[in-house]
Parts: sequence; structure tokens; C-alpha cells
Amino acid sequence: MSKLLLASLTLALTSSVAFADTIKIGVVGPFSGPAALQGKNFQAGIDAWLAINGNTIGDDTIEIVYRDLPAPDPAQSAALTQELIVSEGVQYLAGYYYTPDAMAAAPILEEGNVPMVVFNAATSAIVNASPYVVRTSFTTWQTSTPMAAVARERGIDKVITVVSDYGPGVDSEAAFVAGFTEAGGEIVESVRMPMNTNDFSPMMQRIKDSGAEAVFAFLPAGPATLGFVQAYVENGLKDAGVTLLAPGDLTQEPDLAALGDNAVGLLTTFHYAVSHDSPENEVFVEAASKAIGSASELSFPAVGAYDGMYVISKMIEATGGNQDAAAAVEAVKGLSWVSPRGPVSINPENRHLTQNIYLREVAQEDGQYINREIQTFENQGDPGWKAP
Amino acid sequence: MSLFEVKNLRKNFGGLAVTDDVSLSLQKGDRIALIGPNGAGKTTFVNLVTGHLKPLSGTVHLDGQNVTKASPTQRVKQGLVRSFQVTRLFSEMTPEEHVALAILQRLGRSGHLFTNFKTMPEVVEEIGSILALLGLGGIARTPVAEIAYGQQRLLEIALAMALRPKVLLLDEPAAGVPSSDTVLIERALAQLPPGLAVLMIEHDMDFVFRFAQRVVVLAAGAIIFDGTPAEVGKDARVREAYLGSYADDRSVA
Amino acid sequence: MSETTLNPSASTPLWRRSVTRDLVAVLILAAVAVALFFLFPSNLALLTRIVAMMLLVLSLDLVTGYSGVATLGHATLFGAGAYAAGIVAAKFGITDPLLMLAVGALAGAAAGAISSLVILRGHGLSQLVLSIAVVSLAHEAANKLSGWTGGSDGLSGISPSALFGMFRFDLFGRTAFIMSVVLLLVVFVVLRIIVRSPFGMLCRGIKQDPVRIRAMGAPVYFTLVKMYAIAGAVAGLGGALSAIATKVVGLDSLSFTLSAEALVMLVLGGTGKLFGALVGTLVFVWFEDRVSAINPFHWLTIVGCLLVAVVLFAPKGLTGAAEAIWKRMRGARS
Amino acid sequence: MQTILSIGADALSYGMVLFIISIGLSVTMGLMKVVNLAHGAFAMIGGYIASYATQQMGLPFGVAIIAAVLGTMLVAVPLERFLYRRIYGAPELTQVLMTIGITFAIIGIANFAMGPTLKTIALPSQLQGPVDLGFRTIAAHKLFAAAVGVVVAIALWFIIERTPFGVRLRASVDDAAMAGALGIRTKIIYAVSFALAVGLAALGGVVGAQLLPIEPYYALHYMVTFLVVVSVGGAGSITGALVAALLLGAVQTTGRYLMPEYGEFFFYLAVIAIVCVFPNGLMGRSK
Repeated sequence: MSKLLLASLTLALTSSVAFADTIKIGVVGPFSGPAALQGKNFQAGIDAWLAINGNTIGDDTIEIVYRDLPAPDPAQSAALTQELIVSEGVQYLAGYYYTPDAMAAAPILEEGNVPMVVFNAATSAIVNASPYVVRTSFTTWQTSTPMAAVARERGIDKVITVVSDYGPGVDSEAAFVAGFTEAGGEIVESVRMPMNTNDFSPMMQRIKDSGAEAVFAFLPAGPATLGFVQAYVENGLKDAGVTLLAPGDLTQEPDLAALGDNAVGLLTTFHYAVSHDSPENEVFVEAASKAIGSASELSFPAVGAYDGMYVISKMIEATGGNQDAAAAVEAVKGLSWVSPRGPVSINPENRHLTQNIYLREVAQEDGQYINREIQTFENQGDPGWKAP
Repeated sequence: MSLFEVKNLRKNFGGLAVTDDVSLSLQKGDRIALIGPNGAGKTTFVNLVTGHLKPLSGTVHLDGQNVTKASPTQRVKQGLVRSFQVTRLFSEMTPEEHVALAILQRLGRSGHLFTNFKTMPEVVEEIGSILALLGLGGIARTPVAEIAYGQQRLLEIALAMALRPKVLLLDEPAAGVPSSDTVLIERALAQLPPGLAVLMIEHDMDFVFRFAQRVVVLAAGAIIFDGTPAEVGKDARVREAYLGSYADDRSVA
Repeated sequence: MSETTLNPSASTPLWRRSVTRDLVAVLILAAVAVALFFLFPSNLALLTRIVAMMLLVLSLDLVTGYSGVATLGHATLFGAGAYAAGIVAAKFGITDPLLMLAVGALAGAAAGAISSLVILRGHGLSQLVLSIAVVSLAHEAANKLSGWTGGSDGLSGISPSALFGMFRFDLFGRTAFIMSVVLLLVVFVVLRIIVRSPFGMLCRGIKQDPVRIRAMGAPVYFTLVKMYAIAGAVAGLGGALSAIATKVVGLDSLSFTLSAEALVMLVLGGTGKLFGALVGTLVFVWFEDRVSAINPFHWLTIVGCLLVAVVLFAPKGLTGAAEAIWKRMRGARS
Repeated sequence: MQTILSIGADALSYGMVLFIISIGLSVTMGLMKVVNLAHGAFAMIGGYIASYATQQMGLPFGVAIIAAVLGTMLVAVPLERFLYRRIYGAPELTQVLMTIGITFAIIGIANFAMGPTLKTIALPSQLQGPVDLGFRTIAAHKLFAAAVGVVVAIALWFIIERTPFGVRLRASVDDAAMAGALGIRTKIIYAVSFALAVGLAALGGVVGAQLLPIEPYYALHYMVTFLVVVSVGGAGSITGALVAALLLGAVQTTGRYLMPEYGEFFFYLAVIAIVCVFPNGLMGRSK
């Protein structure tokens, strides 16, 4: 025990004084636990950026300090964040996969004089928690809203919504319902499913009974999507012509192999597809695939991390390596660049990305399942954000 | 009015009558032995009158009050206390703590949160005197798991005494004790307050003869004999009940 | 027959001896806390989180270690305290930290008493399952009532005011840590008194043989409900402390996972001993934190192996093993 | 009517899946008196083996099932010999600590060895796609799971009640010392029953993988489900586990259809109600 304490103490001391012109970036994410894949993608995005751009900005060297937060746990998030600021002396905070974890870190930023770049957490209100929060991912509102237009364009009048019963699911439902009814469609029913649902057959029965022409679904990326898509096919909904519409969480690339043929033809809206056709993305995918080890594990959090690193590098340039959170955040407001996902810019009002949202169709190409982009909704802001 | 009165108690398990119209009364100071062959329903009888089982019909009166519907704990509070055939003690606690718990319970202090019996002189004194009376003073602070079985049986009696009952039901107090140590149990029982009414279930007939003024015999759930120890051996029905079940039992003449 | 151990005049020193022991225990804890404060000035948030967990594990020790109730749902009480303190602060503007602690304790006590009515209906395995059902229901309810609790996004907007109007909850977490240590010491002393009180003895008796307790005329069910309420207050304090220090309350504070972790920490430290709860929590959380910082990708395997090793080599927990070693050393010397 | 039949079919098939993955745990908990929280971990190992066999090695599904069952048993033998044997008869809390530790370790290793992504088991074409029941279609693999469940229930009942091994097992469990005195080698009996339970876990993991997909946290995600089914049914009772699985499957399926928002409430309230009325489980022997 005492040895352990001693070891960590020496670690803490040496790391805070030894490198004077090193700028540390603390990254908090799920590197173990059920969402370890997303944490790996954070790391892949960061490593890809470092591999392409090098780890120096001006005369400053960047050093990444990882902290593991396997599940939503605000108390642990606050402890890790505080430790990163106080003991590791990080100048920038980044990562944060789950909303409550980002919320718990936000109150410390101002006093710590540290900006936070959110790589994933997708609830609109996070940017309101502190003026030092910048987000390079997406919000559930942002990715769900365009689907309403897609549905109307395809002549769908009646839709049933089926979402996982938690924050993002509720956001997604609200976004779609708002967009769809405004466009003149009818929501015949809105169903929320418990998070740990594993047999979706009764849900499919309900969808059938509702008489809807399409179903709008939100499930978090991961194990449940498999059962959902399978049940959709096995219960004959696909054959009956009931269209399945969903934000891209349902068909994230690493899950596609498991979903298999059942998923082919599914329509999803999202901010990024690994198969996006652009020179920027080609460079990114090559570097990130190398970083993560296997291209099939690459997913959307990687691009959030990659763009996040770009934003942090701009912050470091603007402040000349000095710790000045206010100036750093001010410098990137309105910043625009071409990301692997397409052209993006930071909305100065809410420090969130304005970006393209793509309609994609799951397809098979060279033996691989991909999300093929078939339509673009340009320059989408966050419709879910309300000024505080 | 008797101190303790059981009237027409009945209980069936399945279709079998395990307690069949039993009536029994105890007066202050009585020393009664309840005997009967294995399976006669003695322990069931104790469980019925102490409220651990619900009777089919019949009443139980304690000190003039009808307690037939009362819970086991209410009966204890009103002065009806039992001991167990197989020792039931708290293996990690000491005899001192056992007796303390019983005394505190009697005094209505067992729910107190911010006191300690060691700061109550009267309780400490009573613990000391009870344990001394039963010869357990030397092991007062030894966990029960580490003391001899005979001493555990004595502690059962100590607990009963600490509750200061009016009526005490002893379920084979000497069961499992080596015969050389039975004398210790007997000596302890002799220390019970004279006004207390005691009903003892026991197999050892020598013990019964020395202890009881009156013997009640239970067979197949019904009372078949109620009289003095001297008469019991001569009763034809008792002989039949015992010989029928275990013919070679040495204790019944 | 010896009269020496049990005459009334000897009882006063005995009682004094236990007070002395309490004082020593408190001094040791305080010394450890002060040492940690100066050794790890930058890890105070983690240490505060450990103290909050300690309150949860102490509370679990009261019902499991002292009263023999098997539960995998103890986070219900912790979460009740955390959400109650968080809601009064975020929605009703009651931001005084001491008031928040009081609210947390009350809510925890109420949750304890209510949940015990269900959990005490079972024994052994069925009790475990009932406790899991209770914590799952509480978790679902908190998820459903997102208007009050923030649902899965967590309850944010908690900004506790300065302690006594003077000490702000700062970035370094000094105020939160000192407050939590003082709270822990107070709770620890009170619990030491309670577990030795007649009531505490009654609970230990119930753990070993409820039938005998009934035969003494003491109520088993009511006693356990009361113990649950006390345990609830302790866990509720832990929850409120966590809400004050973190400023966000998440659904994890009301989860099966947290309940199971608390049980693991308790068994690791040793059940039925207040020190066991403290040691188990400190060692487990610290170990987890260090291992996951050194290798965030594979620490779970290492933690798993630690647990197996504890069962094999220290089946009575760390404090049980320490006691055994201490006894053997004393035995060897004499 | 159509709807009721349809929900009934879903409930039945879901209940059978629950049964087939929980029954092994009922053996360990009821007959061997070990609270084995690592049961799900063994089911997961079975799933991984079957997935590897069908996807990577291209073996047929039937071979994969056998490989999964035998392979998982092989993993379990040393665990039984060196770890589980130490906790037979230990207090519940000790068993909980040890088996949670084993679960953690297995999860960590699975994450390292197989990666964090979902793994699927390739089904033969006969088990893919829907089967027409007349009033509705149902997935063929669900019917298969139900059929396997029935076979397992009958086989297990036969082994425990009708074979010499079953007699010895029950004797060892009731009174190990006496069984030992009668010449029964209780250590071997325990090892064999443990292997049997683990084999059942692996079988359940494979057959149920379409509903409970294989990924590293499988072992933790469904731990509660298994525990609940076994204790509601009564540990050690085959019929009990069957009835509990079907009942809980029905409650959950109906709840999900009628009021999905409150589906979990129904489930846990049903559990509380059943356990309060039957503290030893529906078919459990009272202690």
C-alpha cells in the first residue's frame, strides 16, 4: 500500500515539474468497460492527428494524458478532471463520452483556467454548462432532425417512433417529432423502450399494429442494435415495406459486420461515415486505421477526437502556449475548416459545430458493409440548443 | 384462576392430529414434567402455547389474560418464556452479552441506541449474580462458540432466568449433555425462583422424578395421564404408549 | 467460580477503556486523513469520493455485517440521499452544504426504512434478489422522473454555497475534503457507540439467531427496519456529500453496479467491523484508480485477480487477515 | 385474438431462451449451493467459441455447439479444481466476492483476446429467417431455442432423478460426509456436476446468442437476469426454473407490448410479488 502511494507520489511530482514547455492535454474517456470501443476510437483519432501533424506546435510539445472512465459516473469524472488539472497540470481537457461526465467536469473549468473540447457527449445543453466548453462531435438533435425531411420526401405520412428510454433517446424522439409534424406528417405513436430490452419482438408487433408506414428508431451504438435490426427483419417488417429510419448510432461501422445482410438498405442520418469520399477523409482513415489496429473498429468518435485535436492545436497557436482559457476559446469561435466529415465551422454563439448531415444507406461493397452517403443536408446547426 | 391455562388445544399437520384436545393448567410454583414417546407432540405443544404455531382451536390464558392471538414476543413480555431443545445461542457473543441482552430486553432498554450496558451498574450487577449462580462467572467473556456444551445449556437457563418469567417452558434442558454433567443442570434448575411455574419436557425419568411434583404424559397428541411421579409407572395406558413405540427403553419401568 | 471479572466496581474502567479506544481510533483516522491531505494535495477529489464511498460501505456493514441482511441493492439509500440533496439545491435553492447533508440523511433514512419493508421479506438468495429488484425499480423511477432528476443526463446545476458562509468549495477540493473527513469521523464515532449499544447487540443477535431473539421477546422485523433507517441516514450522508463535492448526480449513484461494488469493498475489508468497511473501501478504490491510470485498458483483469486472491488468502477480509497475523505474532511472543 | 396468440408465441420463445441459459445456474446454486455469479461468463465463453468456430474456421453450427460446450468445460475444469473447490460451503458473501472476481478477470481477458465488438454466430440456413406459424411468422432460431430447452429440461430431469449419477449427486449434496462414508467420491461428483452446469451455460450462451448477443460485458449485463430466474423458480428445481422463465418471459413480453415505458417496472414488481409470496421460489424446497 505505502509503496503504491509512494510510487504515485513520485509520479505526480516528476510529471508536474520536469517538462516546462510541454503542453499537456488530459483526455477522459471509456478506455475499458462496455464502451471501450469508443474510447479506443478517441485514442485512434488523437494518434491519427499526431501522426499526420506531429506533436509540436510552435516550440511547444504536446503530451496526452489518458484517464479511464468506463461508465457514466459524474463523481469519478469530477475526481479525474480535478486530478488532471491540479496534479498533472493539463492545459486542455478533452474527450468525455457520456453527458453526465461532461456536466460534472464543466463547473471546474473556469477556476482551473482550462478549456474543454468535448469529443462525443451529445446533449445540446452541455455547451451551456460553462463558457469554456467547445464541442467537435454532434448533438442527437442535429443528427435526428434531417430524418424528418427524408421521410417526407419519400412520401411517408405516418410514422411510429421507437427510442431507448434515456436522455439521447428522448432527445432524438423530440427532434424527429418536431421536424416531422412541422413538415405535415403524422406521428401515430411514440414508444420508449427500457434500456436493457433484449427481445424486440413485442416491439415489432406493436409497430405492425400501429399501422405506420415507417418507424423512426433510436438505440445507442452497441449490443442492442443487433437484436433490434434482427427482430425488424425476422418479424417481417422489412418485407412488409415498413421503412426503418434512424440516426447513425444504429449502424455504426464496427457493428455492421454483426448486423450483416439484415441491415442492408437501412436509412440513417449522421454527421460522419467512415466511407465518406474526400481526400481529407482518405488521409484520416488511413492514419486512424493504423492507430486502432483494425479498420473495421473505426467509428464516429474517432473523427470527433481528430477534429478536437485540430481545435486544440489552433487554441495553442492562438495563445502561444500560454495558459489562457478565455483567449483560447475566443480564438476558435467562428473557426472553419474541412474535416474528414466535410466542411465544418464552430458556431460562435454556442461553441458547437455547424456541419453537414448525411443520409446514408447500408450497402455492401467489396465484401464490406458500409454506410453509403446518398444525400447531404448542408451546414446544419444544433436545433436542440436553447440560449441560456 | 390458574396462572397458566391451556384449554382444548388442537392442531393438525395435514390430516394428522398432532395436538388433540389438550388442556393443562399450571399454578404458581408448580414443577411439572411433560413426557411422552418420540413423536407424541411435545415440542409442537410448546410451539403452540408460545405462539410459534397457530392452533386450529383452543385457548391459552396467561395470568388471567387470553393470549391465544398474541404474538410470540408479546407472550414473552407477559411472562411466558421457553428454552430450546437444541441450543440456540449467538456463537460470536459472550455469556455476559447474552444475559445483558435478556436483562435489557426485560427492562425495555434493548432498543436504546446511545447507551452501553457496561455503564448501567444495576445491569452489570445482575449479570454477575446470574452467571455466578449458574457457575458461569469464569467464562463470562469467552465467545459462546468456544465454551463447553454443558455450559451452553446452563446459559440457556441463565437467559430464561434473566427474563424473570412467570411461566417457564423448558424443552429438554439436559438434552445432549453428558450424563456426568446433568447434575449441573439439575442444580441450576433448583436455583429457579420458587414462585415460578415450570413445565419441563424431559426423557430422563430419574431426572423427572427428582424434579417434578406432577407428571403429564402425552401420546399421539393427547394427554393420557396426569398425576404424581409415583403413579406414572403403574399406569397401564402409559406403559402401552411407551412399550408400543420403544419397548426396550430403560427409563420407563 | 470467579467474581473478579464481573463486579460492578470493575465496570467503570471497562467502559472508560472503550472510550479510550474510540479516541485512539479517531486519532488514527484523523492522522491518516491529515497525512493524505499533505501527501496528495492534488488528489483530494478522489479522496473525497473515497470518503463518500466509505459512508456507503459503513452503512452496508450495518445491515450486512452487523444484522445479517444480504443485499445487492444498497445504492438505493446512497442515491436517495444524493438526489434529495441535489434536488433541493438545484430546484429549491437550498444550497447550504450542511442543510443539504441533513436533507440527504433524512431522505436516506426514509429510503432505508421503506426499502427494508420489501427486502426483509426474503432470506438469503431471495433477499438478494429482492434487493436487486428494489434498486432496479429506484433506478428506473429516477430515469423516468427526468424532470426532477435529469434522467440519464444527470442532475446538474447544483452549486453549494460556502461552508459556514466562509469556506468556498474550491478547485483543489480542500473544503470538500476537510468537511468530508470531519463528517466521517463524527459518523464513525456515533456508529461505534451504536454497534455497542443494546440495540447494536440486538442486531448482532438477530444476525446469528433471529428465533432466539424472538424467544427473548424482542422484535426482529421492527429492529431491522430501524437499523435500515439508521443505515439509510449514513448512506444518505454519503450521497449528499457526493452531490456537494461533484455538483452533479448521475443514475450510477442508484445502480446495481454501485451496490455490488460496495459489497465487494465490504467483504474485501472484512464484514462486521467498522474498520473493515473503511479499509476495504480505501484499498479497493485506490487500487482501482492506480491500476486504471497505469493501464486503463486491462485493469479489470487485475482487479478480478485481486478479488480471487483475497478469497483464497484472506477469507475474512483484509482486517480479518491482519487480526489473524497480529494474534499469531502475540502468540509467538508469549 | 391474433395479437394475444402472437404475444404468447413471443413470450414462450423468450421464456425458453431464459430457461436454457439459467438452468445451469440452477444446478450450481440449488444442488451445489454455490452462488456462481460467473455463470454468465461461462455462457459468454461458449458464445465466443461458437462464434470463432463458425465465422473464422467455417465449421458447421452443430459442430460449433459441441465445440463450445466441450471447450467451456475444459476451461472450467482447472477453475473448479483450484478455485471453486475452495468455496464449497463457504458463506454466500465469500462466494459472491470470488465469483465476481472470476467474472471481472474473464471479461478483461475476453476484451483483450476477442476485442470489444459484437460477435455473432453464423446460423445454418435452416435456422435463418422466419417460419410461418399460420397466425404469424416467428424466427426459426427461436423455435430451435425452445426445442433445445425442452430437450435439456427432459435430459436433465432424467440425469438427476433416474441415473446412478443423479442419486449420488443428490446424496452428496444432502450429506457429504455420509455420502463419503458410503463410498461415493464426492469430489468427483462435484467436479462432474460443475462441468455439467458450465456445459449448460455454454449451450445457453450459444443458443441464446441471437437475443443476448456475445460481447465482453455479456457476463455482467445478464447476471441479474439469471439470478432472478433461478431464485424465482427455486434454486435446484428444473420445473421451477422452467415455470419461472416462462412466467417472467410472459410478464416481460406482455409489458413490452402493452406499456413499454413501464416494462421494467412490471418485471421487477412481479419479481417482488412472487418472492414475497414464495420466499424459497416457486418450486423451491423450504430450508
